[in-house]
Amino acid sequence: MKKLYPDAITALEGALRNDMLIACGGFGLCGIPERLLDAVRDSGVTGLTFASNNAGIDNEGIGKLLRTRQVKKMISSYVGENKEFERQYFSGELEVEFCPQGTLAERMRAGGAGIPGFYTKTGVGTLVAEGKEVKSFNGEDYILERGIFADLSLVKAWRADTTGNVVFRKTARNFNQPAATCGKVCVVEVEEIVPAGTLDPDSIHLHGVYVQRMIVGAPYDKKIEFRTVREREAA
Amino acid sequence: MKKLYPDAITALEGALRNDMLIACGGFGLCGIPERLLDAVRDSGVTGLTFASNNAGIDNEGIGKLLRTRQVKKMISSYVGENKEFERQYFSGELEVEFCPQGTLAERMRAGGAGIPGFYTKTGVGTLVAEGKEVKSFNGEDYILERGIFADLSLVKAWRADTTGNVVFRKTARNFNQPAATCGKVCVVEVEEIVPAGTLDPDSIHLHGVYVQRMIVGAPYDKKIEFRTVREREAA
Amino acid sequence: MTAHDGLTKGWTRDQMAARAAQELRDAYYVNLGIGIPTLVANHVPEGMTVTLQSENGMLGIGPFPYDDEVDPDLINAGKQTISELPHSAYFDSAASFAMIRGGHIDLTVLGAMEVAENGDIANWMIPGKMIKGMGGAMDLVAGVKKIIVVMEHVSKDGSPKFIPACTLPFTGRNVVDMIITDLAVFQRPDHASPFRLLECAPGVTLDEVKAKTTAAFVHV
Amino acid sequence: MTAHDGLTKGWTRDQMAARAAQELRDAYYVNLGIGIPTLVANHVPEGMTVTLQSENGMLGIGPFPYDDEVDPDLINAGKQTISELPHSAYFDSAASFAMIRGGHIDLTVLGAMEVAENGDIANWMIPGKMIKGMGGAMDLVAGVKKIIVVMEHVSKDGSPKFIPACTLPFTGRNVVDMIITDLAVFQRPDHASPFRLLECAPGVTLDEVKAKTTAAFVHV
Repeated sequence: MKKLYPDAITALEGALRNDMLIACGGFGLCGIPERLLDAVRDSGVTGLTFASNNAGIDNEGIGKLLRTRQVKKMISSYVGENKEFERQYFSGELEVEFCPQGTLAERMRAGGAGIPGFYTKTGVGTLVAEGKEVKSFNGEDYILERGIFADLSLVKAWRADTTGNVVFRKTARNFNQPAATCGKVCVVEVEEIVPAGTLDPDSIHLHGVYVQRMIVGAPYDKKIEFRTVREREAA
Repeated sequence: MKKLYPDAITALEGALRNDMLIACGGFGLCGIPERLLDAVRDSGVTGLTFASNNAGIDNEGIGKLLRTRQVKKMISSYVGENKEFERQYFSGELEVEFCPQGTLAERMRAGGAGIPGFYTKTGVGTLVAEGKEVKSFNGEDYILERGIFADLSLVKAWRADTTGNVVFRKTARNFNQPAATCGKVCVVEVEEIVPAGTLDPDSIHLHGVYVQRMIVGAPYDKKIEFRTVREREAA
Repeated sequence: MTAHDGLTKGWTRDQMAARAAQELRDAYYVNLGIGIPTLVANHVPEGMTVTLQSENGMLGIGPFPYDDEVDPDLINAGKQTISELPHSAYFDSAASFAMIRGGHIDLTVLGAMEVAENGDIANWMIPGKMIKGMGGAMDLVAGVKKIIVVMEHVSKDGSPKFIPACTLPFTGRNVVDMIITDLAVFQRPDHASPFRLLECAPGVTLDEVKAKTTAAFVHV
Repeated sequence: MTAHDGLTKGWTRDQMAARAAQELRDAYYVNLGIGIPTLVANHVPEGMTVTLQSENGMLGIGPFPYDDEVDPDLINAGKQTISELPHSAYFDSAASFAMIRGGHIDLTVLGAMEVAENGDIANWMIPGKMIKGMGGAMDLVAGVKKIIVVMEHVSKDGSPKFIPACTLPFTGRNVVDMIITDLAVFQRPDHASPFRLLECAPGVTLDEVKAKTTAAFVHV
């Protein structure tokens, strides 16, 4: 059982093809699989659909793949702060399926859990409900949302053991956990690989059963979208 | 914000009433909320429905409440190893809704997550599917299962901080996490309370938002259903 | 110096946030939207424990970090760097919205473009303009127990924002419980009742509120 | 001494488990049922890494513990005490069945009362007798990628168990991929194909298998 690959390009070998659906972790620029997205860009595959909360910003994250016109469609909850996205969206080059953030996370989790559909109150009576089945439970309306079954999951994590047990760090966990579970193949980039037995068995966020391939992507130059600080009080 | 109560009876004050639905953690005798179940028994409430994977064994766990005839109905996946259960079941005193183990866990999780219904392949074409809606997704049949919305959750955990962040230990986690999320009120008994800041913030299994009341139930005399061991090789 | 010096009337942004903070209760779990709602965190009454949820996966949001403590892995839903508190804890996005959708968050404070007299809210999309997406707003208004909208009473062109029916695409239908503007506070006890004018900001009269509101509301 | 000494024929329970173990592949995640299936763990081929899942919330099941290591918080789905391995990890029941239902477990080995020629399986209930419940069996047969049934070829009264159609209540419909009995092995490449007799146990003839099987199956 060898899950560790030497680099992102090798780890994605045989896992990429045109017009595929990729589930991608990250919230804004926090916890995005940078190395893997770079390798997807370098592979030249096109017509991609991304299920990802955001679309990156100009030239960061999925934004890099927008610039190279490799993305056909985004399934996202928030796509602001991205000029190239805006241009392609208005010119009709890029399709967008807006999905409420919690519904998107649950759709990924559902896909990973073998649940093709679930009912939610989120979006009832809004544009999001258009074309979706409505069902009443205890007198209240809910809409049917579909599980996302992706061809590939791209995930950024903090540490993993050699068997693929993974832990995330702080709010960089976000969509990485549910995205990891819903792909036929899940590739994870981590900051550090540790021997089996190092991580606390009660504290694994993503279990080895979900992880087919891993790379160490360090060192990371983690970008910050909005750096907000407070002043230290004078002593 | 005071979540810690001096004992189980106090912690359940105002939370018990006849004919209520209780979601209860535990798998077999592993990770069952012993102190809270004792207090429910002592309270004398009757007509209870329990959503719980098992029904305890004779005079252990929910088995204690069967003996006192406080239970009207079990929603469970496995109820073996319990003579009194068998007697009440055959005499028609006790109603049982058999629910596949994974469906039961997911129904609790769904209830906690505000999802009134989800589709699963589990049980399609079996007795479990009787009376349930069937829907086809990509040419395959799935049945509609309902979220469990309980009046009360009874949970056994290992440690909690004073704000209600909870961790479980090994396989004693089982149904305790999903059961905790689906009750209007969740009461947790733990082996130890620690100050806020003690537990690793990346490794909380059940977050304070779900926990309304806690007690320390230690010391525990944890029972084992089947003690299986191996011989140590001679040196 | 106060804002009610006779020259200005109504509430400032910070005063609106302070008014919203009066709705907090001890042990509440609260999600605050971007903008004025974020300011509510500065007005948590003394001695009250309120835990802030960030939908990107955190309970127990701390203040902005000191410059040397900034951590790119630690941001709020507005993508701003934040800090940790002793009881803070992290989780994934599916778990986060399980809390929200499941009704475990007591209160959310959100901005809005429009609120209708029946409690509908529109705050995510202006047709013809760039659509950024609803983020977590639709989940929040569908799942949180109490929904407070904090917004200017009228838009920049002076047109009312509390109106008979939303003209913009909905974020949620019949979900708003309370509206706090720079001029007044409206509340309703349940989703079958009309909004009632609860109070006017200092220096603001009922007539002025009526003049700037096209929504029907009850008042004494 | 072997079991094929001319006095006995067919496979022992342990040999059936060993035969099932031949279906393991490196890096497989596997769930083993109670009884004979549990014995499969003793026959994992040398040099192969197979991770055992226990549906009560564990990946990486270790052997029974030494007497002084028994831990009431560490049991398998059969409620037996077990031990931990270096890569073991725990999770809750909802997460456990998300793995199972979601198709992330490669293989499960289960016992059965009956298997039908179309892949239906019955293994949880005999009407009129005490019903203990299906536990996780329905979830396993619905979700795991490959389903192997290990069972005696005939029941105690000599009646076939691999039959045209199940007479007992179903655990799953059209789900079984392979059947290993004490007499023979049957397999099918997909759920639209009939079962094919793959091999007979030593000393067992095709005629004997035919005589003890009422299900239709393909053979050379």
